[in-house]
Amino acid sequence: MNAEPRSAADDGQAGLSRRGWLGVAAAGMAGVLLAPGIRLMEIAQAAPAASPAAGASPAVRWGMLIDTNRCAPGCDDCVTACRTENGVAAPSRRTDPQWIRKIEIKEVRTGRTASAPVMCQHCAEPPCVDVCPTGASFKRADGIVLVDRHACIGCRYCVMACPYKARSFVHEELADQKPEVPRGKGCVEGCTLCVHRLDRGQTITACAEACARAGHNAILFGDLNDPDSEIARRVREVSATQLRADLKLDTGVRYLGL
Amino acid sequence: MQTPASTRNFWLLAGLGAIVAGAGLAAAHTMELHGHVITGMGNEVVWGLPHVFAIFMIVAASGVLNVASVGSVFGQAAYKPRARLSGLLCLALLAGGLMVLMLDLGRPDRIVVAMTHYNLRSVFAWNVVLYSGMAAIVLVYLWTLFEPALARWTRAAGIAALVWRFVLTTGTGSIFGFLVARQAYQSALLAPLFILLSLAWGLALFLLAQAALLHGAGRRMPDAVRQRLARLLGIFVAASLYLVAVQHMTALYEARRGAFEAFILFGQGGGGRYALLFWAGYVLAGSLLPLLLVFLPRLAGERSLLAAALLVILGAFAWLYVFIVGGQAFPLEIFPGHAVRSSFGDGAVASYFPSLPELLLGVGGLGAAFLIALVGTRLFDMLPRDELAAKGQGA
Amino acid sequence: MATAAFETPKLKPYPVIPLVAVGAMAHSKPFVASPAIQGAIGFPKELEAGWEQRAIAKMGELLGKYRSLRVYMDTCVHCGACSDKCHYFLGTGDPKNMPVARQDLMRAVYRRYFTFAGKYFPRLVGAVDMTRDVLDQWWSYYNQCSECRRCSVFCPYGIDTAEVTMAAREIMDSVGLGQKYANEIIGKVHRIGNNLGIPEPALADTLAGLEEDTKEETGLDVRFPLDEAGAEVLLVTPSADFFSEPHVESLIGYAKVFHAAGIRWTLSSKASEAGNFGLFIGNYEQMRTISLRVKEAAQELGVRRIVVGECGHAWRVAYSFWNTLMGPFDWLDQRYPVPQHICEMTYDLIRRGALKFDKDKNDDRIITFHDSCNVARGSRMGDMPGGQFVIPREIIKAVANNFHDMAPETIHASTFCCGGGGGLLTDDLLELRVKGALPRMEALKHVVDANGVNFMATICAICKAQFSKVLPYYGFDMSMVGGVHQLVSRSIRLGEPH
Amino acid sequence: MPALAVAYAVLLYAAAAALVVGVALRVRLYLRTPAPLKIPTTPAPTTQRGVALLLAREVVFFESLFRSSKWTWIFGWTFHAALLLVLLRHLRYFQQPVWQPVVLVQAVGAYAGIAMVAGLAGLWARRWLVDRVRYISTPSDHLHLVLLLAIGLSGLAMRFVRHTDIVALKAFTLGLLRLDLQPLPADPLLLLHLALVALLMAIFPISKLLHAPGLFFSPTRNQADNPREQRHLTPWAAGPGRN
Amino acid sequence: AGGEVATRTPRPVIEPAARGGQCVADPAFMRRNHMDLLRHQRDDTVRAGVRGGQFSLNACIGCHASVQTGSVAKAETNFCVSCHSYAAVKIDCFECHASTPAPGRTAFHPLVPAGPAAAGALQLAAQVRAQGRPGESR
Ligand code: HEC
Ligand code: HEC
Ligand code: HEC
Ligand code: HEM
Ligand code: HEM
Ligand code: SF4
Ligand code: SF4
Ligand code: SF4
Ligand code: SF4
Ligand code: SF4
Ligand code: SF4
Repeated sequence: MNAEPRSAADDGQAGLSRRGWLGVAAAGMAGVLLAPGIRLMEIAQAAPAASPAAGASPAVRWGMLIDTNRCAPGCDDCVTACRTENGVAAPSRRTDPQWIRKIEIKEVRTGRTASAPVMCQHCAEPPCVDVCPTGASFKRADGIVLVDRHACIGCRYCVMACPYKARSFVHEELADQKPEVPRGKGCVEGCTLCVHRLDRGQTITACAEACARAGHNAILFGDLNDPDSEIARRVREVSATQLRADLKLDTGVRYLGL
Repeated sequence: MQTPASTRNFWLLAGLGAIVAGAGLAAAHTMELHGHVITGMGNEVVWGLPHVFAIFMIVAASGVLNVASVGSVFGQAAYKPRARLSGLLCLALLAGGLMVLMLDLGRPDRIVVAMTHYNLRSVFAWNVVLYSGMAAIVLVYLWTLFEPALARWTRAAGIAALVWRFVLTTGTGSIFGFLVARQAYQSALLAPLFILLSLAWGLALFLLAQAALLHGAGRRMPDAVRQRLARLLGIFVAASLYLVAVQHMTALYEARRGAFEAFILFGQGGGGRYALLFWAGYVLAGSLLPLLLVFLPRLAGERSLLAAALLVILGAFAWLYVFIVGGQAFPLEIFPGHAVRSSFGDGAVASYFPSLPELLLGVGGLGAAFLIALVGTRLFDMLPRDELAAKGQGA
Repeated sequence: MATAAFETPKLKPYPVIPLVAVGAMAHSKPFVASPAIQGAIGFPKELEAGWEQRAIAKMGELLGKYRSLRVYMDTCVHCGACSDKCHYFLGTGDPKNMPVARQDLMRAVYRRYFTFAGKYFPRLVGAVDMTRDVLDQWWSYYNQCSECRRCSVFCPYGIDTAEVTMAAREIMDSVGLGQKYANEIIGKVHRIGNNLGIPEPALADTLAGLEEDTKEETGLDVRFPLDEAGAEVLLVTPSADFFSEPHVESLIGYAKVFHAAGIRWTLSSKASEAGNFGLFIGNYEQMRTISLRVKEAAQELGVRRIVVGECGHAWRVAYSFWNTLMGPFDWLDQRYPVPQHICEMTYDLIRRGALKFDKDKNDDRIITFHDSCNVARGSRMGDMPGGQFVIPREIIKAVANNFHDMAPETIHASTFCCGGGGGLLTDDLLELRVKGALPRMEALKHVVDANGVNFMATICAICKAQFSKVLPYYGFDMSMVGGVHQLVSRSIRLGEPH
Repeated sequence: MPALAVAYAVLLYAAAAALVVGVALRVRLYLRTPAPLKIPTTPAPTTQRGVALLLAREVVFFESLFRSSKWTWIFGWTFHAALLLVLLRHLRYFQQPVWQPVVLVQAVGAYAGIAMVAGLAGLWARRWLVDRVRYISTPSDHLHLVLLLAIGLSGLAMRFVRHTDIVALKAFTLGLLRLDLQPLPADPLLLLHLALVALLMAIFPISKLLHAPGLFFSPTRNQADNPREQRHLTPWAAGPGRN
Repeated sequence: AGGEVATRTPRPVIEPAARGGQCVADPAFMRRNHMDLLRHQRDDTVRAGVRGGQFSLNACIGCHASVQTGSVAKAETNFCVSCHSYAAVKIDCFECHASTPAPGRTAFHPLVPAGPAAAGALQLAAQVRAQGRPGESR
């Protein structure tokens, strides 16, 4: 009953380099807790070699370009799609989380109106990450800013720090989460750029997909780092703006026509 | 000597403190059980009444230690006999404040995560280091006060505490100062302002605690000492009022922040209650009235000093409420020059009504601090002994 | 040997726990009682072959008779909490004067003969055989304990080294090794009625002299009655009060209080001694017999109350043990505590307004109060715990204007022994007495310097005698010490109608 | 049934018997030994209720120790409080279903283990560092601390480094209680832990660990200060007819 | 606690994995170390985006979900709970994580197609793992 498969643990160290992400935070934990299991685990991870997602790549920077000229007033397909994808219920209360919201704006001077979805801007210099005491807010190698909800203590400092109101706090117990998108009470959450899709090898977010399906094509998703990608090309060609550009956060979500 | 009467009073007060602190714990438990829906906080005002209490206690903790510093570092004889009490109050307030902060977390069960995972870039994480460091330094400081063999280290420990205290209050101020996104906060003046406020609040609390303690022992503060402390309180209150004024003036000059200042100071665009609280609560009741009580010779006396101290503390709560809640209620400006509308409250002033659990939690923190201070004074010799000190110097 | 030259310790500005100085006091031993002294009180006359077995047998007997000894032998965890609490350790640095080490002298033997671990793994638990060498150490160090019980206050289990010391002295007496000073005194009590050996005529003479002196001072007939049948109160007081300075000043004080309150009282020539050295040598029978004299005297004189004078261990025996040893007291007036301390009586009178004082008569004195250990930790006054601390101080405050307590960690239950209690008040142990007084002297020095204190009041005959002797060693004036009723005596208003 | 399980079952039964019988005999001895005189260390409570309160304070807060030595108190109290939590946490191996309080204590239990070891380490350091305590320490004093440290460290190692099969272990311990022998996981740390625990139980009644019951029988602490109000009499010391 | 075998000595009923086959590691090892494995996998996934590792929680659920409740944590007898209530271990995983496998799609492997074929594919995968992958030297 106690024959542990230690022999298997002795070969294969393939996974080691992937642990590069282990930051200050994880290092503390890793030391004591993982000792016996680690090597075995490396093999385990190495095993399904065919996996398309060998982890987030620093070569990539995911981003979105939102064309307010194309975004239809009154349409909120992207918002609905996000909810469906991530199992977020439609907000019925002031306290309910909203990962993405539709904003109607009117220029005070000219009276010109426009509308656009606003979600986490996946800043390259994210204030939410800077302020997070436990390091639960973090930026992945591929530029996606996430909350590690196993480490989030629910202090809401990141909510204070985010200039875009992109973060919500889960104020009550949830049920029927989607297996892909665990969420729960007491933690802060926000748009994940549909990270589960990306890691699975898909290259479009639910919101962008829905917008395209509706024929608006207002949301263009892609790799900002890849000079050949459409998003990179368009960001180069048209002068896309960043929200609150004065803060110099180098957002991953850009806007056209503001 | 512990007489049956003092023992009875001790247990009565301890019971009271325990009930209040217990109510706070119960409130926190309910909050954890139901989630933060049962509080007034939401996704706009994410820090509410608990933070007002917590930050008050933490800032005052740093200020209350001033009395000890003046005695140990600057060698002022009148303050030396008060150093122990001042250290104890500092620890108690720190503990009370941290209790409230911790229990308000969305996941208080993950306290171990908070203690083992540090993001060194986070001001909040620095503060965790600052608070624990503060507690450690004050403990060492108290130790040198109680152990005659260590008396020669008192000054060194006192200086360390003094320096640490300034850093700590700067850190607390910076929690807000670093919030670049918010018009209410981003300001270099916050750090010095918090330091001045801490001196005033801390001294006010110290005066009240000392009065209670001496009253319990049937003694009085010598008049000379009282007059000095009164003057000091006045100076601190006046100086912080001045810096608050400067902070708002500079903000008024900045075009971007004009709207916010109009909101918070003059109640424009729905900021009415914050403006009222600011002027009536902080400026009038929390600053001008205490100044009168302290400086008008006609009013001089123990009672008016204590009344002034009490008012300063009320003013502190008013100011913090305006600062913390008012600052968040004002909408974020994501699209400058645009009128904005959305399902998520964009462009609208956020509403916030504190709920009972929040209030209980905050008061519970005060209760815990009270309990710690009470038990501390019972277990250790904390009473300021002016006669002994005075005689000791003469001899 | 006993009076060999030694160095008086230096007074330090604050208490410092000395480093362990092994064997520093190994030479300190009291004189051994002569066979005559031993025989007179029924102990074996001297050490004889086979004493080891007899000692162990006695230890076994005591273990069965005293739960304290039994439990204390097992319970100590060697935590060391008591290690810096004994004044003899603080004054000498000899580690065997740490209470735990003192107990261990007996515990080592106990383990060897009475426990499984000690029988089979003696080295592991530090168990030793009962040998001459061990006995010598007992002799030395069980005569360096004043049975003050300070250690028991601080021990987490309340282990009272005094109980162990008493048992050890009892065992030593039972094999013929007795202490001259204590055992000689016990003999005198049985023979003459008091510790000093003052015969009845001398006593009567002294009291008559005192009446004259007092008349001279006050112009009033303050009485010092002896053996007056039908008196309401029998006062039992240490015999030192009849002869020694400053003790006698307190005796005058008692007389004035009785006079002012109009209480008929008497002394007894049969029980002209409150002290009971049976306590010090841990011998139950001696303690009981000595106590019973008081009962007999009281019943013969037909008094209705018994009041005990200023004496520490006498009050402990009276308060804590008399009821067991010679009770029940149904033949005495139940409206008063039985027995009653003179301070309780005076305090009660003060509270009832029966006494008046001119407080300023004591204005030349800045007073502090030394809690005597047997009163502080072995008894009580009044009806609430801690009354023994409150009542004497309240009396002082009622009769004088200047009072300052010594540092809190050196008074009340934590009070330091004067250094001469427990049957050690003998000149063959002078070095020990001087060094053992160090902690009290340091505390005194502090209030002398800070508050100008010039008088230390106390309510124990041994304390008074010890301090008179030891104060000069530390550069203080010997007349700084005195009784509480000495202060009462100074300021009480007499001759007013009541 | 595997020899290992049998051996450990025998060991644990024997140790438990030694503990229970040994302590019971000692307590009986204490109970039967009279306390002839009233010797509470005053000031002491004057009523039996007060005494109960005093003892409770001694047991819960180590009040006397607090008064005498702050360092020893910090380490000693930490150790004992943590030990209590650890033992409470261990109750889960002995009951099914598990009491709710025991479930609640699980979360702190592991940290209590760390605190317990830290407290023991402090106590041991004191035995080396403070000259007075070094002087009074016997080998057995050191060994007690080492034994408890070893138990604590082997437990912590199981918790944090090399896990054991807790479900199987629980079946084993429940089996012991029900005289229904179950297999025992053969993890070296667990076997060490259990062997040391057995040793601890066996030496309890013949060592200074008797301080735990001893406190309750200490006359200076468990007597009320009322000799004047109530005549205190015990068999041999009582009046005439004494032996 | 209802989830135990009613013999003289209570033991937990551990529901066998509905899909059969073998666990991702030796059960004796899993019994002792699954928490560390999960914790490590969790950090890999969340922080580094490594998915499809062997010790994915979703994979556990996929195999161990009860046939009756479809969950690993709904009833006392369900897999995770059966042990944890016996050992008095509280886990909060299922406050956030669904305790049931994703409908129509297993989370086990992204390439596993949705639908009834999933089960078969899982079996296959398990076998492959058990026997070692062809071409890999062991
Ligand atoms: C391919 C399906 C499969 C997957 C995926 C799987 N298991 Fe298992 N697991 C099994 C089977 C089948 C058994 C029963 C083997 C046995 O009892 O010999 C088992 C046994 C176990 C046991 C031991 C139960 C006992 O009987 O004591 C544990 C614990 C366990 N699994 C945990 C996990 C965890 C945690 C994961 C996720 C990392 C996981 N399993 C993933 C199929 C799976
Ligand atoms: C407050 C919410 C929350 C709690 C509680 C929580 N998780 Fe997670 N967990 C998440 C989120 C969010 C992810 C990220 C999912 C993603 O990125 O696809 C995640 C991912 C994971 C993953 C990687 C995804 C997978 O299926 O393998 C594992 C493993 C995991 N969690 C294990 C646990 C364990 C074990 C516990 C309990 C001790 C736990 N989690 C508790 C929110 C939570
Ligand atoms: C064979 C019984 C068994 C099964 C089945 C089992 N566990 Fe556990 N698990 C345990 C035990 C026992 C512990 C506690 C170990 C300890 O206390 O040191 C534990 C601990 C844990 C922990 C760590 C908890 C903590 O607070 O440290 C996690 C997370 C966990 N299990 C997750 C799971 C999940 C998820 C499943 C279901 C897929 C599962 N376990 C199934 C026996 C089991
Ligand atoms: C009623 C329960 C108990 C009480 C009140 C109690 C109290 C104390 C106290 C006051 C001390 C002295 C201070 C110290 O050194 O820590 C002590 C020491 C000690 N206790 Fe306990 N205890 C209890 C139960 C136990 C138990 C159950 C154990 C072991 C299983 C234990 C083990 C120890 C040890 C080993 C020491 C000695 C520490 C040293 O060597 O310094 N105690 N105890
Ligand atoms: C028969 C009795 C005992 C059994 C079966 C037992 C078993 C165990 C087990 C299995 C663990 C590992 C816990 C985990 O991995 O979560 C453990 C831990 C531990 N044990 Fe024991 N133990 C026993 C008695 C004791 C005793 C008497 C002590 C203390 C004197 C003790 C002290 C510890 C400590 C400190 C830990 C680590 C902290 C913790 O997990 O709580 N154990 N024990
Ligand atoms: S789906 Fe497209 S068009 Fe519709 S709101 Fe979203 S971005 Fe605009
Ligand atoms: S938009 Fe807000 S939440 Fe998102 S990365 Fe930027 S600061 Fe963080
Ligand atoms: S709420 Fe969570 S993610 Fe946000 S700052 Fe606090 S710990 Fe970090
Ligand atoms: S990227 Fe995904 S998570 Fe983010 S808003 Fe769009 S659908 Fe929602
Ligand atoms: S009773 Fe007094 S003299 Fe004796 S050991 Fe204890 S403290 Fe020292
Ligand atoms: S304090 Fe008590 S238990 Fe500790 S060493 Fe001294 S006598 Fe022993």
